[in-house]
Amino acid sequence: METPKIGVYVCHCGSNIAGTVDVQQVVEFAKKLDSVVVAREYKFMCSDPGQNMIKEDIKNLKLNRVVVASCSPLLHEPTFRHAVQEAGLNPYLFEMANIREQCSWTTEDHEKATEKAKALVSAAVKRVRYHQPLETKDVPVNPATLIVGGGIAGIQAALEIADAGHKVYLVEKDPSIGGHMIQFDKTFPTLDCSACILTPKMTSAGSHPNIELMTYSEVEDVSGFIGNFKVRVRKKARFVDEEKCNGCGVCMEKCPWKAPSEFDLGLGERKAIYTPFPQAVPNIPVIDKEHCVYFLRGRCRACEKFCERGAIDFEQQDKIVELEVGNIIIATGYDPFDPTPIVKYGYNRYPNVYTALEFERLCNAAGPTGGKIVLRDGSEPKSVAIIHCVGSRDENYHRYCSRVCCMYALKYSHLIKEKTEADVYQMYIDMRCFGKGYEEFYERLSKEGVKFIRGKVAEVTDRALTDEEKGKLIVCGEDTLLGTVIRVPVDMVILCIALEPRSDAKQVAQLFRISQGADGFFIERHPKLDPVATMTDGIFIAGCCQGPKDIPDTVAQASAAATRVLSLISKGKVELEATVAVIDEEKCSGCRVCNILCPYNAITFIEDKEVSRVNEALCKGCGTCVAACPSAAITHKHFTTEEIMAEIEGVLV
Amino acid sequence: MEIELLTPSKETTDIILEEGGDDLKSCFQCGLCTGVCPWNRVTTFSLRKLIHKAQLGVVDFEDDEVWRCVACNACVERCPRDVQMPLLMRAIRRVIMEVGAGIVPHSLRISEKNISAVGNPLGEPAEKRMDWAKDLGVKTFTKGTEMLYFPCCYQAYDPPTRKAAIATVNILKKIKADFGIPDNSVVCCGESIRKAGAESLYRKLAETNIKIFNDLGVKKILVTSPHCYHTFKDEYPEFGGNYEVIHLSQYLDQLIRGGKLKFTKPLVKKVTYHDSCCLGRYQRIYDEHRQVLTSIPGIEFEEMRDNREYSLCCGGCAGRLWMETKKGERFSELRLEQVAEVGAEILAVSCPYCMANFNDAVLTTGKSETIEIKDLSELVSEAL
Amino acid sequence: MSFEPKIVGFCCNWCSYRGADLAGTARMKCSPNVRIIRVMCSGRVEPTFILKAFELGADGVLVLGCHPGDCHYVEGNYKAARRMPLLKKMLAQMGIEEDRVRLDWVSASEGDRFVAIVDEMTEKVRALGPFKNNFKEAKYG
Amino acid sequence: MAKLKIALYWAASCGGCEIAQLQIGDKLLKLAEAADIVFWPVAIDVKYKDVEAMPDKSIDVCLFNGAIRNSEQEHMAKMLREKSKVMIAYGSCAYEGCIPGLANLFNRELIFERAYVETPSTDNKERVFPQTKFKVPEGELTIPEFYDTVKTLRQTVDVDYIVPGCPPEEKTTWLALEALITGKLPPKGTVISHSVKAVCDDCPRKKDVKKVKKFYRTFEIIPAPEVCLLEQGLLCAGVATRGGCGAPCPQANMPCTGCYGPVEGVIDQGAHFLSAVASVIDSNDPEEIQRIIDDIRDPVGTFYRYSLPDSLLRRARIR
Repeated sequence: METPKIGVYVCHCGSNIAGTVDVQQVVEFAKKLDSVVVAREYKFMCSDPGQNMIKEDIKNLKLNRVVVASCSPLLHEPTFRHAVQEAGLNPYLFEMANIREQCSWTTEDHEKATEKAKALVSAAVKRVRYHQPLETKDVPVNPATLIVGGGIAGIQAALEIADAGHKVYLVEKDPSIGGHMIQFDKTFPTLDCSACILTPKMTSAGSHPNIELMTYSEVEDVSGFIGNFKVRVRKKARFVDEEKCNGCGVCMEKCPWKAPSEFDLGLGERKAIYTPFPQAVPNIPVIDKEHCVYFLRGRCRACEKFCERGAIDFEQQDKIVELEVGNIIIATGYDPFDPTPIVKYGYNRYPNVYTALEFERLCNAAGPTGGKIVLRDGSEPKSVAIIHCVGSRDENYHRYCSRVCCMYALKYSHLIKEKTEADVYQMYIDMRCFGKGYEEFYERLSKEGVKFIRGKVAEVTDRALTDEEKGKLIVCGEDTLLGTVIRVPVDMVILCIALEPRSDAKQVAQLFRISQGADGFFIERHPKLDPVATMTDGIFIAGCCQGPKDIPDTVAQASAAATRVLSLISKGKVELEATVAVIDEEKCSGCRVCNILCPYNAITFIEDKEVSRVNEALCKGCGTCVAACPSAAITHKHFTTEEIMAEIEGVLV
Repeated sequence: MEIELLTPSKETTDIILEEGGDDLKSCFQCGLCTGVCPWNRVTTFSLRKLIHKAQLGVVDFEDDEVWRCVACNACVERCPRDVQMPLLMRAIRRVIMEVGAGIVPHSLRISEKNISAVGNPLGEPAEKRMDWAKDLGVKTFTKGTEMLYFPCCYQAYDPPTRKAAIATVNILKKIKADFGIPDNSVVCCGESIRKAGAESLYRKLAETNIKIFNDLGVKKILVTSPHCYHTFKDEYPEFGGNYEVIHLSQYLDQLIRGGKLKFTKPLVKKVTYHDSCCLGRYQRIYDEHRQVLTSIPGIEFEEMRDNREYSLCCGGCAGRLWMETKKGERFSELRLEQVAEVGAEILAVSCPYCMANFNDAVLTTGKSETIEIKDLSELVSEAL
Repeated sequence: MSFEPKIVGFCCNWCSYRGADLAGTARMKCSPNVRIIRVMCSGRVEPTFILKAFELGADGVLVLGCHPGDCHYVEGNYKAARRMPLLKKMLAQMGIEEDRVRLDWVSASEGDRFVAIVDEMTEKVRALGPFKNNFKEAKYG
Repeated sequence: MAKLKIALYWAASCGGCEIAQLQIGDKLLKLAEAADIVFWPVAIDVKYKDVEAMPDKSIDVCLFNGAIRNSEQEHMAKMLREKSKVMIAYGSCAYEGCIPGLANLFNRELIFERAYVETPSTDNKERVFPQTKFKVPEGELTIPEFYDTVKTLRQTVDVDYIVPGCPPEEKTTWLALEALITGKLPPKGTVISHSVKAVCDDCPRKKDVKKVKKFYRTFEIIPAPEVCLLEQGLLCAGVATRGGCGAPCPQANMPCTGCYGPVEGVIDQGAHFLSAVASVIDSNDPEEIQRIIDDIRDPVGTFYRYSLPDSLLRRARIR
């Protein structure tokens, strides 16, 4: 190690530090510390003259280590690193002592504050001796992108990237892309038809030369790191040859076997060979083994007989496809909350209690009732209650607000008013109409004569107290604006169910090494400043998998994710963290204690050498493995054991 | 505790809607109206809750609270959803007055009967309506007269209020205006009784007056009551009465600016002005009075705490003038405190209801020695 | 003068260090006895560091990480949560009082919590008195 | 070439090191060829005064085994250091304190109480304890002073090399002797062993990722023969112990107990072993973690079986 020549700079920060800490004393103290060549004070070290002071000293006094005692490193470490670098020193040969936030600002006693400042300076000086120059590394970025989830988020992101001229693999677990949005009838607040605005995008995605659609497929394994992921995808057997099928639909027509339609949430039926809906992309059916009589009893094959192209293939097997991509966008969406556990709301008990998604299908002209809003008995409801926050804003189910319910509930009132004579009651806790045009929509709906009752519904019951209530569903609760218990007899109840994380969100999180919040949604890198990236570089999230959101927000986030990917593709390389862990293979005994500790799968065991190795591209530099290594064979760059030990010694002066 | 159970009634809501309460649909229950309502300076009255009950059709028509609203429009001024509360209240009251639900306060019922029977709420004989002008040498309006001066019922019958009508005539004569007054066949303009819910009576009144005016070929009407002003200008056209309506304050302002009115006697007094709701928030006529008052030599003019669009109602609109208001709950008394606050000797008004209310209030609050209530017309007339 | 304990504090870069910074930014006052060493994650804190601190004369050691479930590195704090109880069990056998070592969680927004923990820890350690290395003060030999 | 002069001494130890030294078998002949033993209390009759009489640095090598637990041992360590050119801490006791070092969980008072009063076979109602000086008619008798704290040789005198093990394996002993005989000495301070890596490197068992739900004591399970013992819940110290021994214990189905001391560069063997063990606990639930830890009955004895006096804390605080 070269002889350390350390410069120490103590900042007054106006009176922020100097008002409490005796800066002069700290400087005198620093001068006496081992290897300190110069110690100075200045009013504002972060100012240009302050930085120049450091630069001059580096040049004139040949300093090779620098310590600045000022504010939190989270604030100005980059500033001073940059200054040091400009003077020709490696930026990592710098250390900061936080004598403002963690000293002058929290301490009243001047003497104690000064003592603490000295201790922190001494720690920084002792530590910086051990600092090593570090270099960041570049790795190339594979320009192909994997997008998981073929809802509006996935489609949007795929189109943006594909339009920019880059390859996209769009993986969707269902037989068609479209996601939840294609199930919706109208979209708020503009009331345009959901399918009308989405199908053109679906078609573009389906026919785009740069998009490889992989429907009825699921990601099974992900390895590698930003710029260089390897992904294994299972293409489930459709029993229909995608190359041969021309989507004529004869097979579906001729299939004699029916099953409840998943797309219509069981309100309608589909065939055993089916596409989930007529505008499916790709327009290639799948055979549902659970309901196909050939698979169940070995007889039928009607579809095969009628298929002129010979596209039916009962022998088809799942296929494993290996992909190599540089970036991944996860857009796996949400699950609708099942309100059955809220027994008091009567879902699955009273036939005319519907979930919001069911109502979407009920409203839709292509839905099971041809768009007629009717009760189970086919009659038109005379009154409808829409219950908000079912499973949302409720400690018993989900604490968060699902964000879209108020608006779709308003939309429903409009649709009901448009299509029936029914009275509509909105039973809400708060009306949250924050988006562009949303408040206006709310006002418009108010004017349409929708009745708003503020209060969380306690119960939906069929137990009538008066003749008027007989044969009705009575929605009971407090009208908090009146301070009175209210009973509203209605014919139909719609439950505005929460949007919740996909049931397999945990597996997806593990697969892609991203994290879930307490609510189960995937966590973004920063809730405000980085809402698209995840803690795993090269993996982005968009849409409801990150948290409940509406279509415009989803599209915006998807475009943002696409842009982030495109910027990485266009840069062509990624810079890796310098403060990573490295394993000394000369010391590693191959015990494999560290292997499972890495949340990023950055540690691999090299079988033939019987040692573990850190993939620097994957390592985020947390140091957990370092602390666990019983052989001290792992070094955490910039947070080495020596450095921290020196710091401990320093703070204990 | 017994829990009150309510069930929304579509029918009741529909009636209120039919009666013109359409605005209630827009209300999103923010409660701002309750916050600004002058009633809450003197008691508790949740206008917001009343609207919500109307939304759900669970209004208690027998409760006094449906009669509270004075239609001062203070809430409308600030309502984020632009709900016209007075229209809503009017609709609710119509359901009571016209459909027969609930109870009409006795005093209101009397005024209604008076108007219906003799054409004025005071119950004075119709044939004496124009007695106030007997000795003034004013001509009765005939075809071809330029302008009809229409004094309000109070200005016709109530002696202290009548002074305004007399002063007005003096001014008009001074400038040699071509004007006439109606004969005894005219009736109350109906503005307040309409707001109190008596829609059919109002229509009868309007039709009567319109027929007379139209027969006489009236084109321009000068009024000294903001209520007449409001209904002639904004409501009569619906029934075929289309006139140029001008309030005395506007008229005077025009005269002064046109140099047609010259003051000769200085009036060394400290004066403040009370904006009536009907002229202020309803018509946004604020500056004219102030210009007239400040152009009178000697007057030291001072604004009260609540002025212009934030003016505090005297408590007399929408039929409240006829109903009993408990002492301690009268806005006029609060308003006088504001007058005292600025140390004004004269409270200028330009509305007969305000005049009547404040004349009462100076007596009940013992301020008759220190505060004088004068109509704008009186002050101008004195200074000529 | 009363005994002023020296406490070494390890804070993770993402939550607790920011919580400590926030305490300062909000000008909350707290005991100056805890001197903070920044690590990237509470999972980086080796038991050796804690022992070393005692060897060098610390009277207490405080380790602060992100709240469970909130770790910036997914679950580094859980690793700390596994090591600390075992270390404490060992330290108990070595006659070291439980209150001299503490693992706790402070989020970036919990400046007040940071102050409360630091103050409480300082007072507890103050009550215990100085930690002396018994090797040096052994009576015989 | 002149023959090497070798001294061998035992301090607080069990005698196992002497056996280990003899166990080099036929290599003893080679040793005899190359060296003369000038002092070896266990085998040859040389008195302390004879050693005292030797000129300083007249002994080429001293192989010192045993920890320093009393004044006599300290005295001898210092004297031998003066007389010897090369001082070797031979075996775990001299190196890190070893089993005698676990006495650092107590002090003299507690140990005497236990040894001379509490033990079931002792009848000492009068509470008679050893005294360093005792007058008898014949004069004053002295015995060495028993210390509160066991120290390692390095904590007592300057040590040139270390031969680890409890006792050192034959091949390790020979590695050191061969270096001495041939004069090819490593840098001062070297721990002489065939490996700088941990025992796992020597251990033939199959290693996989580690997730442990329950820890066992050796008598509680019969471990699968080919799988890493730690993965099976046995507290095998191999991960944290210097190799070179050839991993005989794991190969005999017994977990390593750590006698070769820390891996090169490790400051505190016990702390590293502890951290590794805690890290592989397969739970994030505080209560479950505590339950799993409850199975580790004696953390100090487990993690510091051989190294307590050489650890960062060195000894327990006695309250």
